Amino acid sequence: MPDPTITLEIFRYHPEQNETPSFRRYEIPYREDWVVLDAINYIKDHIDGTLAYRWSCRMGVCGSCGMMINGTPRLSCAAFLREYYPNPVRVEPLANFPVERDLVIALDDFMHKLREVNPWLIRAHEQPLSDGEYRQTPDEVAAYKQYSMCINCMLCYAACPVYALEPRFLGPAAIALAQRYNLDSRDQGRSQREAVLSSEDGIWDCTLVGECTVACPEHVDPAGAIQRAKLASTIDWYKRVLMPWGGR
Amino acid sequence: MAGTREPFWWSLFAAGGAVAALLAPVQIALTGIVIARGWAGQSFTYDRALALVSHPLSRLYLFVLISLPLFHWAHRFRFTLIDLGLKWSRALVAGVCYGAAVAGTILAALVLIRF
Amino acid sequence: MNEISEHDIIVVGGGAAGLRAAIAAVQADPRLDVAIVSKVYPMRSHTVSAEGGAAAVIKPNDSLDEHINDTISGSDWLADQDVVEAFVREAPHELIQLEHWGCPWSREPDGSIAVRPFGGMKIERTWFAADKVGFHLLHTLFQTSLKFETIKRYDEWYGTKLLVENGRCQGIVAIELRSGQVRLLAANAVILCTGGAGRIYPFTTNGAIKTGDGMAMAYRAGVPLKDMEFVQYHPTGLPGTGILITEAARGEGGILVNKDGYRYLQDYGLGPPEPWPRLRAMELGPRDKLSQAFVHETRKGRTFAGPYGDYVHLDVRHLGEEKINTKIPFVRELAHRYAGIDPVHEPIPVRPVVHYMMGGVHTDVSGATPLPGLYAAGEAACVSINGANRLGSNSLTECLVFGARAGRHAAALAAQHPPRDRAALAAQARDEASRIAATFIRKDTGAERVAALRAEMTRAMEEGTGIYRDEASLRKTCDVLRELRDRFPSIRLDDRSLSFNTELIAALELDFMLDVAEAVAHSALARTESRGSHQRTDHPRRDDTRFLKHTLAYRTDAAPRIDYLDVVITRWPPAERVYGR
Amino acid sequence: MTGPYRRPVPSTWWLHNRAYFLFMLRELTSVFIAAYLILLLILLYRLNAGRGAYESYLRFLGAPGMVTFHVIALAAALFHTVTWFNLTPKVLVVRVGARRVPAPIIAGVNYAAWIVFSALVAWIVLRG
Repeated sequence: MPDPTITLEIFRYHPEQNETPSFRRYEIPYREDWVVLDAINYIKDHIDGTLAYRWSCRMGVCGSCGMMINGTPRLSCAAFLREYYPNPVRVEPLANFPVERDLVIALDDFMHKLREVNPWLIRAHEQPLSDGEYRQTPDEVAAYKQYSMCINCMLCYAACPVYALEPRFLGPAAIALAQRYNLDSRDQGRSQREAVLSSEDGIWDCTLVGECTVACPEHVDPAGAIQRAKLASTIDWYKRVLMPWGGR
Repeated sequence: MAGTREPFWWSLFAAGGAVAALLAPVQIALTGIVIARGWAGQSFTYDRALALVSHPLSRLYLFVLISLPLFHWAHRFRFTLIDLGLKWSRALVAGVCYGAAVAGTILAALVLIRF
Repeated sequence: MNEISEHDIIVVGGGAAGLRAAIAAVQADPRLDVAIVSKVYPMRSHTVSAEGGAAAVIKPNDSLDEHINDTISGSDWLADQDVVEAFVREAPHELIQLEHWGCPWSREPDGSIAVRPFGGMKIERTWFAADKVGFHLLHTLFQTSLKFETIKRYDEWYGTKLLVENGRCQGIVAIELRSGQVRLLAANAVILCTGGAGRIYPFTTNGAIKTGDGMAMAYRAGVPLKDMEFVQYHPTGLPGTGILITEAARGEGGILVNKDGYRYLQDYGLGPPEPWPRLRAMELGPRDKLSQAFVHETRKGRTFAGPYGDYVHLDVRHLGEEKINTKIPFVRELAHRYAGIDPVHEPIPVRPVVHYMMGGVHTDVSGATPLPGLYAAGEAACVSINGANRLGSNSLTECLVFGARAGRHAAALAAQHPPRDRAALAAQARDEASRIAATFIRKDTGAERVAALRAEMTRAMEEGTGIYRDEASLRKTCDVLRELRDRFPSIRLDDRSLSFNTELIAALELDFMLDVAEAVAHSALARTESRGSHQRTDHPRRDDTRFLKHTLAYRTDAAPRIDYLDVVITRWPPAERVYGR
Repeated sequence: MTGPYRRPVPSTWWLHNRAYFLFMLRELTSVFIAAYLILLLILLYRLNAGRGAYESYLRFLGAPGMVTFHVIALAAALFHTVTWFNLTPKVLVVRVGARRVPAPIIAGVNYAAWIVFSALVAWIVLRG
């Protein structure tokens, strides 16, 4: 019996050579313990050195290797061929991003938005290091820990139709990260982040499709983060309107 | 600035969604199916209905039931139109949708106040 | 070469050491303009994969001397003791700094920092954030770095060459991946924070990006690589993938058993076995000893045989689901996804795997290399605190302490710098651009493939420079590496385009790795003793009279030239490494 | 050199993926609920206008087309109820110490309230 094989249909686009993308089929050996990334590495090493894609840790934490696999945003290092075999696997760059080349997407937009939300601890008064750590109980850590797990893999943006339609939308990961700091008991910068979160392309654009949360490999639940941000913003808004003298 | 009013619309949307989720099924089943098909017997004759609706608490209930879910509709419909590609005037889309909900709310108030 | 980008300091590499260096530099002197040049977006750097923790003295039952002691004996007395002292002293400060920047360290019920035990340490002092410590540390640093507007980033720019002019390092040449253009980046000081080179081996916990670029660039610029023969095998990697199962699994109480269910470490001077982990004993012995014990166990036929080589069992079942979920959730996730087992109910198959290079670019305690203007920090550097064997959880702290030091010293140097000779730098950069074009892009001859040469290199490294080495195996590896070096110019790329040419980058990485691999093999060949992670079966004893020294490998056109440098011994004279008792 | 390639988003994007389609259905339930509320408002108006107006409107509501509409609207409303309750835990995060109250419990409280309210409304309206 011949060794089993599997077919990968891979999105190809080269800015120097193509106006539009095309798909190229590769037939490669099938191994039960291979992930899609292994298959792509096999193609790169043995069949076609021109295929461009990003990868590094191949253990689901560096966030480099996100791709659309049969239409679903996945980390290619965590998507096993056996989930698809014997059917062909269709591999495309993450949806909703401009394609640099082949499976490589342009990240500039996210990198800009990441900075926009002031993703660092903001304090009114810095305690000197010699005074030791800021105290934070395990309960207080648990309050934001989930939102700190984002690996910036961009699967949530690829899953988000709001971002597809309105690229200015701040998007799931950036908002979740803002919430991560907002909910951190050591942080005092919520009002600074509010301006960005509540801006025209901030949290209010989200229609809670919820697919970001489904796509997230780290269980961050960006959809939940955005809804919580909306609720918090709304409570603030009513406080301001109904009690303008209340200050903050 | 429109952005700053979003929390207001969202709060009405959220309240309307909750009211609709809790009450719309039973209301539709009652007035749209049970009563309309005449399965309710004598419980919803003109006299009984008038008596029931005239109670101030009933009217308050009906006002909330009609108004808030209209804002819920307005909010969702506004974004659905944008999702379907109506991007040319986001402000206008919002104005028409919320405007309709405001109009519905005023009509409801006018009708209910006269009982 | 139409444009020169000029900065005061260029940091090459955006992992923990690079980000810490950049922040330290701009904090030391806010007028400075600092650039981070990284071949990947900083949050993809391999720091992200570190799992178990970062060591620093914070608890009242601990002391600086204990941490120094553990580090020096762990190093098999090859660490410079003045450097270790500086490291241990500054470590708590750096980890508290990370805490102040938002790192979600795990806590005690009273809100103070929690610590866990780690291998080779007498007192528990490993700070942790569950078992994704490197990830949290990296993202905290990266996000904090965004706050500083004077830090400019060149994301996905691949450094190919250091520019040395008038005896000073004055910048780098780098390829912008997006456009494929070769660019000149000039600076008064360059800090190499490019990480290790685990990818010279076939079976490694290291990500694809760990190709020793910075080590090789410094080596080519005449800077020696120090102690390269010391390559750390982590005792617990998943067979096949080499995915790391953190030492924290043992720190929390996991045990290692052979196929008979026997805790074999007691046979190798690490016992006696006790039901619960004892510090500096059994499963909490140092990584070199544990990896070596595995090899002996295999020779006795007491390990399991699997499709990806022999393995033993790491058993954490007795910790219970609750503890596994709170302390080592990532271990559970990885074992489930990549080994198909749930550690709550089944033991995890593990085997030793290449994990860390103790060696690196030779620097002093400030991170300065012998080349003025050039600094190095993190795994790319050898300062040296790790000696012949690094203790688990010292490396993340090392990135912070020496990243910060290198950043501060580079800032001081960059602030008072004579004018640069732009024309000379531009000429060098043009030459580099032509070299890359001529060797890879505008060449249609040759039949060697990058992947094939790389596979031969990694196989030779595994066969000759594994956990146990001898002269014959090392000589053979040196010969293979030389042959590969000769064949390298015959590489022919499928991809001759510019934009995002990852095959070109892979070829350049291989070029660098061959240099690093040669330094490892020749350093190992020359050291005819056994110490820490360097175990020569033909020279099984430690030899302090001849080899209480650092190896320095200098690049030549032929084999590397090997030289030695005395180890700095202050208060801790060499002694026997004792574990288990 | 053509630069980065931008893939077009067709206006039928929501038909290409089951999750997006269900999302669109969820959003459109609000149209049915709103339409029903308008019919209800008219019912109240006719009730206010007098017996004749009211009874003729009831006959109008009893027509097969209107009943069909209400059956569809009921299905839409139920879909809205289910999706709304299941999403509530995303907005309302209740913590007891380090633990978050599990989503099924928060959703479950909603369903319990829904049963109570529905029964109460039905009882008030139909008890006569």
